[in-house]
Amino acid sequence: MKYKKPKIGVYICHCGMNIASKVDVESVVEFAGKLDHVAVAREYKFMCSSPGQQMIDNDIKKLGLNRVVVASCSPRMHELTFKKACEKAGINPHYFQMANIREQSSWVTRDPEEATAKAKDLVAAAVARVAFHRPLQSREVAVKKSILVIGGGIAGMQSALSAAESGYRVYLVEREPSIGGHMAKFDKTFPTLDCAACIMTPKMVAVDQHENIELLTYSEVVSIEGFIGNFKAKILKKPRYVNEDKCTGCGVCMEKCPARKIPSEFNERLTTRTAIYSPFPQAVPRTPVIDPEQCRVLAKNKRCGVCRKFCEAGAIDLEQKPRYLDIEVGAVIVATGFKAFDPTPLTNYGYGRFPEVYTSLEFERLNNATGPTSGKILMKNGQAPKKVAIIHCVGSRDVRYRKYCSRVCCMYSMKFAHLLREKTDAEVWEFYIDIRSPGKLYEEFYNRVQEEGVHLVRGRVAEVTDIPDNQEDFGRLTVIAENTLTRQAKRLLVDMVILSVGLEPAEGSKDVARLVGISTDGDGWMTELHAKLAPVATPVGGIFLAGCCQGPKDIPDTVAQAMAAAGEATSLLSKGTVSTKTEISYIDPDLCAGCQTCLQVCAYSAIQFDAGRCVSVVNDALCQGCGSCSVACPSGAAGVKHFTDKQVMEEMEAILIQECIYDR
Amino acid sequence: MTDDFEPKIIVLVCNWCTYTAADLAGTSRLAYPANIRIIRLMCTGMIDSKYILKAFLDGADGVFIGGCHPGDCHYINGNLKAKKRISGIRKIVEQFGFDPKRLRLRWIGASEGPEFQQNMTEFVESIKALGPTSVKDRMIL
Amino acid sequence: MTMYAILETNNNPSAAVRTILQKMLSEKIVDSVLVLSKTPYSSLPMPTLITDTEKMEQAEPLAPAAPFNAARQAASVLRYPTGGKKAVVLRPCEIRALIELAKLKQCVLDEAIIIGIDCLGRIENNIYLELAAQKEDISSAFYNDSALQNRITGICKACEHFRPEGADLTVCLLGTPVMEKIGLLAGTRAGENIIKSLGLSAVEQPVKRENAINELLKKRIEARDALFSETTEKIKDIEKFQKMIANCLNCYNCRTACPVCYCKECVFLTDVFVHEPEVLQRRAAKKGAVKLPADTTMFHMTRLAHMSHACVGCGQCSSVCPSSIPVADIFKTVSAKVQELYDYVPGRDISESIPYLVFEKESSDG
Amino acid sequence: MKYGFFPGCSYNSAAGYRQSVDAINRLMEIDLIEIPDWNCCGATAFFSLDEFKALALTARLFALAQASGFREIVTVCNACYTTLRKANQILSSNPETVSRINKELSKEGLLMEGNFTVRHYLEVLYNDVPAEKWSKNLTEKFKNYKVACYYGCQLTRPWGDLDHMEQPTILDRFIERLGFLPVDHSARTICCGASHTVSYADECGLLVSRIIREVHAKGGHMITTLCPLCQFNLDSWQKNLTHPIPVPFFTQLAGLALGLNPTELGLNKLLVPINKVLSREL
Repeated sequence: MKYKKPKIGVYICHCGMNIASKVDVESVVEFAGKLDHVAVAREYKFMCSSPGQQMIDNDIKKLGLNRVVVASCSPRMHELTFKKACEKAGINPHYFQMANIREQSSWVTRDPEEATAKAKDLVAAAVARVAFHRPLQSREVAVKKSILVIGGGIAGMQSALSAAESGYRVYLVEREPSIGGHMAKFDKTFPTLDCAACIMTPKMVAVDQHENIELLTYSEVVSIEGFIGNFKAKILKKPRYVNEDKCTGCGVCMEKCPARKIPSEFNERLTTRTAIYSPFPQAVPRTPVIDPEQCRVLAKNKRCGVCRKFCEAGAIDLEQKPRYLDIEVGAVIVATGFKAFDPTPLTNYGYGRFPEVYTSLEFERLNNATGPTSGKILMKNGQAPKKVAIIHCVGSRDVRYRKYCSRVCCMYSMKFAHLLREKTDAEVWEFYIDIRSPGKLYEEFYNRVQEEGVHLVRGRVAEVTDIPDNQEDFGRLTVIAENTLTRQAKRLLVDMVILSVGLEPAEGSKDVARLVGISTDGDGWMTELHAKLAPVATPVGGIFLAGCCQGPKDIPDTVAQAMAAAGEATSLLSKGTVSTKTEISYIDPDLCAGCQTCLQVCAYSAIQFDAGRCVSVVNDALCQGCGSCSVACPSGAAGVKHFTDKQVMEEMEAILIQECIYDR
Repeated sequence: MTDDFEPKIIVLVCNWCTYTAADLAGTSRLAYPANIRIIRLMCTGMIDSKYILKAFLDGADGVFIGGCHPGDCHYINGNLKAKKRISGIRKIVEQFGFDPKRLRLRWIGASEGPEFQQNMTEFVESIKALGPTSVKDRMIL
Repeated sequence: MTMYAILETNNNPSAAVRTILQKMLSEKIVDSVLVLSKTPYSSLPMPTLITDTEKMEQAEPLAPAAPFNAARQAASVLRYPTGGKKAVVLRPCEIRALIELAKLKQCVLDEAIIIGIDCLGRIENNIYLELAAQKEDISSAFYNDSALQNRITGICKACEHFRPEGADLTVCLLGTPVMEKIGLLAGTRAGENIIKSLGLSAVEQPVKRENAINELLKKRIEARDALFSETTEKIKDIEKFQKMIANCLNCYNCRTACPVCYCKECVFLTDVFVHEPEVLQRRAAKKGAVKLPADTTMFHMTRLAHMSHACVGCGQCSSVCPSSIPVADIFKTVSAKVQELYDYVPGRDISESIPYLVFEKESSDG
Repeated sequence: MKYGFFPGCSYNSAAGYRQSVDAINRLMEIDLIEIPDWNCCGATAFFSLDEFKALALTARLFALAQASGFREIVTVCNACYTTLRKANQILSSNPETVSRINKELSKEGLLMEGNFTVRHYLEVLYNDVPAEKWSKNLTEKFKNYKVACYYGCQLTRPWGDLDHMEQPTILDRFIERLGFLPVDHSARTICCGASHTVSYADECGLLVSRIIREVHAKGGHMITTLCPLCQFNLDSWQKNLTHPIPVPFFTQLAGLALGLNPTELGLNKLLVPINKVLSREL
C-alpha cells in the first residue's frame, strides 16, 4: 500500500432493536476484530447518536485509527453524519466506509443466522474496501448568485418572491402567456373562503414589479447543464408577435381581431377568445400574444393585419422570431404544478356527452366573477340549477386511473357545495367515498357545510344518465348510486353534475424532470431526496421542488413548500461556495494511450484531449463521476475516485473469499 | 445439484435507482433470500467487465446488475452503455461454460421496492435451479 | 474501382514487386516504404522503413513470414501526419489491425498508401529460419511448392480474410501462374492513380482469380469451422479452460504481440492486480493454497473482454507463447461469437465505429 | 368468405332475420355453413343452474364445428355470442373439464380441443366485407332516416374488446356506412329484460319503456337491433303506443340500403309496421 498502513476501527450499530433483533451483533464484532488491519471493533445502541460519534472520535484520537467502518443503516441515511465525525476527529472523510446491515440484512432477512452471516460479509467487504480508500480533497468553487424558477403558478411565484426578497436575482420562467397558474382561475379558496383574486392579483403584480425578478413568460427551458451552484440554462422565448416594451395593454387589438370563436383555455373552453389574446383581464404581463395557429396572417397567411392597423403604440410585430436566452444560476426551483384529470374516459359519467356535466375547473370558472357567466351559476340554458350533484374522487382512488388520493377534491367539493347554497337555492348532493378534511379549520368547514343543508351520500356513483324514470323529466340528468350507509340504491334527478376530478402531474413535467436530471415516481410526480428529512431537495444538488410537481397539495401546503424551496436555494447561495465533487474521474497521463474513446462516451463533454501531451484530461467542474470513461478505458488510465477498480474488486473479493455462510 | 445448495450472488447496483429500491425494500420490510450481496456503484455504466469476470472466477454463482430505467439514468445514458457491454461479457462467459442466465441485467427504479424484492427472489431461484458453477471448488486463478 | 494490371515476374515474383516499390520511390509517388526486408544479420525479414531504392533490393515483400504483426510498426510510422506519402506493405490481418488502431486514434491513414498482399499464410519464425538455411529464394519456393504452403500456421489455415481489405493496391498472387505473372489491383482512386503513373496498362481481371479465391475461401472456412467446433469443445467448461492454460507463465507475451492491444501499459501491470500480502494470505487461507501469480484466468478473459471485438485472428499470440498454449485458437473462437453479436468485423471499414461506442437510445431489460 | 354458422334457437322465428341475412349473404357473397345437428347454446340462464352441463352443451357445438373443419363460429344473436365466448374462455383454461366432456362427447364420436373464435355476424359485415363493396350498390334515399342503434347487454360486455362497453358505436358506424343517419342516445346498452319478459312482464315493460322513450326523446325514426330477443322485446311491447317505433334488424336495414324490397327482407313480419316510416318523405 502506497499509503500509511491501515488502522481500521469497526463499529456495529444495534439501531435500537432494528438490527440487534435479527443480527447477533456480538458475533459480528468478534468476527470484525479478526479482519486484516482492524485495530478495534465495537458495538453501540445508536452509532448515529452523539455518544456513538464520540466513540469514533475518541478511538481515532487515542488509538490513532486512520480508517473507519460503521455497520448500520443505509449510507443514504447517515454516511454524511459519520464522514463529518471522521473529519472532526482529524482524518479525511473518505477514509470512511459504511456497511448497510439494516436495509440489506436485518430488515429483509427472516433467519437470524443468515442475517448475521450476511452482516459479517458486508462488514468484511467494507473493511477490505476501506483499506484501499484514498484521501480526497474537494475544491471550493463560487456559486452563481441567481436562481431559476420553472413554473409561474402560485408555487413558482411564491418561491421567486421569497428568493428575490433575500436579494438574489431570480429568473421566473412560465410557458403560458401569463403567470398565475391554476390559482388564478379560482374564485374562492377553502376553508376560509377568501377570494383567490384578492390574494392572487397583488402577488402577480408584485412578481412583475420586483426589481430582482426577471419575468420570462411564454418561455420554456430547453436545456440545463452544469452542477450545484453553477448551472447554465438555455431558455426559449416564444415569439409573442407583440413588442412588450411598446405595448400599453390597452386591449384594442383584442376587440378588433377578426379571428374569434377560439375556445378560451383560461375559461376551460366555456367562452371564446380572439387570435391575439391575453388569457384573462388581470394577466401579467398585460402584453397579449398572437396565437400563431389561429392568426389569419401567421396561420393562413391571409391579408389581415387588423391588430397592426389599430395598435396606436405600433407594438404589433409579426416578424418576431423565437429568441434564446442563456443564463447562469446557482440553484433551480422546479414548480411545474399539476393538470386536472380528464374524465372523458369514465363514459358512465357522461362528461362531454351531457352539457350539464362539468369538471371542477369548469365549475370554478362558472362561479368566477371573471368567468363566462360573470359569477352567476347558470346552466347552458341560462337557468339556475335546482338540484346539483357533486361526484368525488373522479380519477382518484381508482385502480383504473389514479390510485392515490388527490388531497384537495373533498375540500373544494365542499367549497362548491357552500357556494351553490350561497348563490343559488339549489339542493346539493355530494357523493363521496370518504371525506378527507385533514387541515387547519378543514373539519370545521366540513361541519359548516353539513349545517348548511348539503346532502352527503357515502357511495361511489355508478352512472349518470339522461334517461329519466318519468317521461316529464326528459332533459334532466339522473345520478345512480348506492348509499352504502343505508344500503339503498339511489336514483337522483338533478340539473347539473360536477365531477371532482383529481390531480395529475402537469403536461411535460417528465421532460422537465429529465432536463434537471431528477426522477419521477410511478405516478409521474417528481421524487424528493427524502420523504421526511428532505422533502424539498432532490438527489441532484442545487435542484429543489415546490408545489404540486412533487405531489398533490392544497394552496397553504404549496405556499409553505415554495417558501421552503426558496429558503434552501438562498441558503445555498448565501454560503457563497460549493465544494466540487470529489468522487469524479481522473485520467492517469502515464497510462493514457490517447485513444480518446473516453471523450466519445462522456455524456457531459467533461473530457478534453490534450494534443500536446497526447492524453485525455478530465474537467473536474463538469465531470459527474458516472464512470463511463473508466469502463471504456482498457488500460485503466481512466478511473473514478473512490470507485477505483481496486476498491470495488477488493470489496467483492472479501465477500467471495472471506465468505462466512454457505461454507458451513 | 443438492437441495442445500446456497448460491452466492453478487448484485451490482447503481446508487440512484436500484440501490434506493433496495433501501425501500428494506424500509418496507420486504424479505428476500439472504444469498445476495449488494455492491453499490454510482451507475451501471461504471461496471467494468473485470468486476463481472472476477465475480464469477472468485466463485459467485450469479451476478445481478440493477440500474435505472432507460431515460431515467442519473447520468443520462450510463445504463444503456452498460447494457451494450454486458451483452458482450455475457457472450464471453457463456463460451467458458457459464450459463448466460447467470448474468442478469434489470432496470429497477428508485420507487420499485417490491420489484427489487421480486427480482432478487426470482434470480436466486433461477440460480439454485442452475446449480453451482464449476469454479466453486477451485482456488482462485 | 477494379483497375487491374499485370506484372511479368519471369521466375522471380518478389523482384517484380520490388521493382514496383522502387519505382514508387524514384517516381516520388511515396517518400518511404515500410516493407519486410532481410537484415544484415538475419534472413528472417523484419518490417523496414525504406527510402533508398538501393536498399529495396533486400526487401522480401512476398516472404511467407511475419515475425510479428507489423500493424504497430505501420502505426508508429503513421502516428500523425508529417506531409508526403508513405507506402506500407502489409498482410490482410495487418491491414485490418491497422484500421482498428486508426479507429483508436493510434495513427492517421491520410498519408498512407496501403499495399496488401494476397496472403497464403505465414510460416513460424523458427521454421522459416530452417528453410532459409536451405533455400535462397524462399518466396518463390513457397509459391511453387504446396508442401511448403502446408507448413503455414494453423491459424493461417483457418483464416478467411486472406484477401486484403481496404488496401489501395493489392498484389494479386491468386489466379495467375506466379512464376510468369502476378496482378496489381487498385482498391481505391489513389491506387488507380498509382497504377496509371507507374505506366501500367489496365487489363481485364483474369476469371481464374475469382475461381482461385472461391476455392481457397471454401477450404479456409472449412478449416475455420473445424477449429471453432474443436476449440469450443475444449473451453466449454471453465475448468477445462483452466487446464488448457495451466502452463501460462503470465509473461504477457500474447498481449505484447497482439496488434490491437494498444494500451501503453496493461492494466494487469498496474496496482489493480498487484496484490498486497494480506490479500494473498486471505486467498491462500480460503482453500489452503493459491497458485501464484494469481489472476491468470482473469488475465486472459479480461483481455478477451477488452479486445475480442477487434481480434483480427493473426495468431501472433500463439506464436509467441513459451508454453505453446493455443491462445489464438481460443481468441479467434470467442471473438467470432462476440463479433457476431455486435455484427462487427474488425478492419471492415474505418467509418464503422467500435461496438461499445454505439448504444440504443431506448431499451428494454437486458 | 366462408364461415361456420351457429343460427341459434330464435333465428328462424325472428321477424325476417333469416330472410334478410340470406339476402345479404347472396349479394355480398358470404357463405355461412350451418353447423350440422347444432343444439341450443344454453343461453345465459343455464350457466347459473349447472355450469358443467352448460359447458358440455356448448362444447358439443365446438366439437361439431371442429368436425366440419371450422375453428371460427359466426352467430347472429348476442346471447349465443356471449355464451359461446364465455364457454370457450372457460374451456380453454380448464383442460380437465374438457377431457371430462370429451369422454361424454366421444360416445357420439365427437371431440373438442383447443381455442375457438366466436364472432357476431355484424363483425363479418363491418370488418370482413370491404367498405367499397357496400358503397358500390347503395341507394341514397335513407340519408335522413334517423336510426337509433340498440346493442343490448351482451355484445360488448364483459370483454369490451369488440367496442366500448357502455358507449359502443360499431353498429352506428355500420348503418352510417349504409347511408342511414345514426342518432346519439343513452340507451345503447341498457337491458331490455331479455327472457324475463315472460315471467316478469311488468318490470321488463319498465325497462323497455325507458329505451323507447329515450329514442323518442332523441328523435329516432327507428331502432335497429342485432339480437332476436332484444328485437322481440322492443317490438312487442309497443302495441298500445300511439307513436310506436319500428324495430328492424340491422340486416334488414342493410337489405333496404342495397335496394331490396321490404317483403323479401321479411320486414312485413315486424309487429310495429315499418312501411309508414319508409313511405314518409324525409
